Amino acid sequence: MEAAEVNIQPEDFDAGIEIRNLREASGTTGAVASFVGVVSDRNDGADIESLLLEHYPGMTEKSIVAIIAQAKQRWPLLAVKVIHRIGKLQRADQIVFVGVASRHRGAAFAACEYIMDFLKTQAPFWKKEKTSAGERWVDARSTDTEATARWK
Amino acid sequence: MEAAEVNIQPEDFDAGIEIRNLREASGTTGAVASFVGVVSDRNDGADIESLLLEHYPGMTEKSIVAIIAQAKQRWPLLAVKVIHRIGKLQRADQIVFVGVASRHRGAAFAACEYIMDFLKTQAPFWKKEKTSAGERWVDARSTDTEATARWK
Amino acid sequence: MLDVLFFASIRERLDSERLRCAAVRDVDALIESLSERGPDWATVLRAPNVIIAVNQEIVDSTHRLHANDQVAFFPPVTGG
Amino acid sequence: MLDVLFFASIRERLDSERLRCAAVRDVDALIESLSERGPDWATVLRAPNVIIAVNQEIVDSTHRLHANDQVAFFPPVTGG
Repeated sequence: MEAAEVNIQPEDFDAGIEIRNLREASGTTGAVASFVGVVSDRNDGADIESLLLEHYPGMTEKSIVAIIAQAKQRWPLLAVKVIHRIGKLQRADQIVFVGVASRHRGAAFAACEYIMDFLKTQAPFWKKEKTSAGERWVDARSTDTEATARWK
Repeated sequence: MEAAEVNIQPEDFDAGIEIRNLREASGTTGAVASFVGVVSDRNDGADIESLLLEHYPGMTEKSIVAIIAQAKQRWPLLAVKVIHRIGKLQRADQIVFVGVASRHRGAAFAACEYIMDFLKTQAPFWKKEKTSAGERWVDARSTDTEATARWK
Repeated sequence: MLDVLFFASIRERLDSERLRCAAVRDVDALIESLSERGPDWATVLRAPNVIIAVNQEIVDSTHRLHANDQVAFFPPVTGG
Repeated sequence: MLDVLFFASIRERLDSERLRCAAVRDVDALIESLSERGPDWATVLRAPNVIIAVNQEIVDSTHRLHANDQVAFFPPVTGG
């Protein structure tokens, strides 16, 4: 059975296993570019103790599948995997994995960054930070919106 | 003891362990972008059976260290790791790993691709392919030279 | 009936996660109807950065509604 | 003395991996001196895409040489 391209899960992941699966999913791939996002220790001047990740079940998966489909139209991709964690995460925990296999390294890099950029601005996840000063919803960043604009 | 930033080795590597080391090398990193290159099954119209990777010991390490130093001048990087295999490799074997940790995902992606682009055109490695038609030295690609030109 | 969902800061400010309400013409009419529930509702749902999704696709407030549509209101996303 | 290295296709065409030879003024003079070793040497070492490194830094053929320099000749690189 083919593994799903998108997993939304509370559990941690092993980037090494995901990269191996991407290499094997398509015979001999040439290139696998990947990205791992990690819970930062600081944001907007405050120390982060933990993070609560809320999402919109159903729409989350749907929006990431649509982003992957757009990436596949732009670049010749052999395999893609996206994992995003939800629920309570600690400082330094992994949050997100995006991996892309292609014959061409330029395509693998570009598609991996494209998927991350659109995931950041389109997939319905919301982070609530717990800092020493209390809890707060994380503000969306204009730099993330600008990051998607350059792909137009 | 701090691990070396550059390893030239006949042995295979585990991208998952390398990504974990990059995450841990700098406390909480925010972002780790990485690349794994794999021996292709075809090149210039011939099936590849295996690959022999020759290099210039000493200069190889020196040139990659210099490429990493250039990347660190351009982007705020927390940790970098490059592994390149040498000797005999089979189809679908891993050849190269480049991983970059940064607080900023844009910097991690850009520096990872920059290091790969310059490694391809500046680090003294040479591939000899064994195909059904015999052995041949791989020709340098003009697309790789063009890939470095855009960073000027 | 419509299935209406609220997420993140909007869910907290309205103290409501999900409700069902009678089908109306479009999202604007839904917001008008929801605004009767409390003084904050119009302010929160009309805030300029609120995102509206109908059946899990992003739309604007003039989007026409049909029976059994799922309508969601949420703030700008911050995943990844 | 100079330590002279040849890699990949150049090593194979010259059938030589490493040799020592007397110090000369610059890389051009070294190529001239090496060309006496066989009919192919000048052709191979003067090919337009040959890369020259002295003490593991890329240079051009006018680069001045000093005692104990390591000089390497190799084709365009194809790693990664």
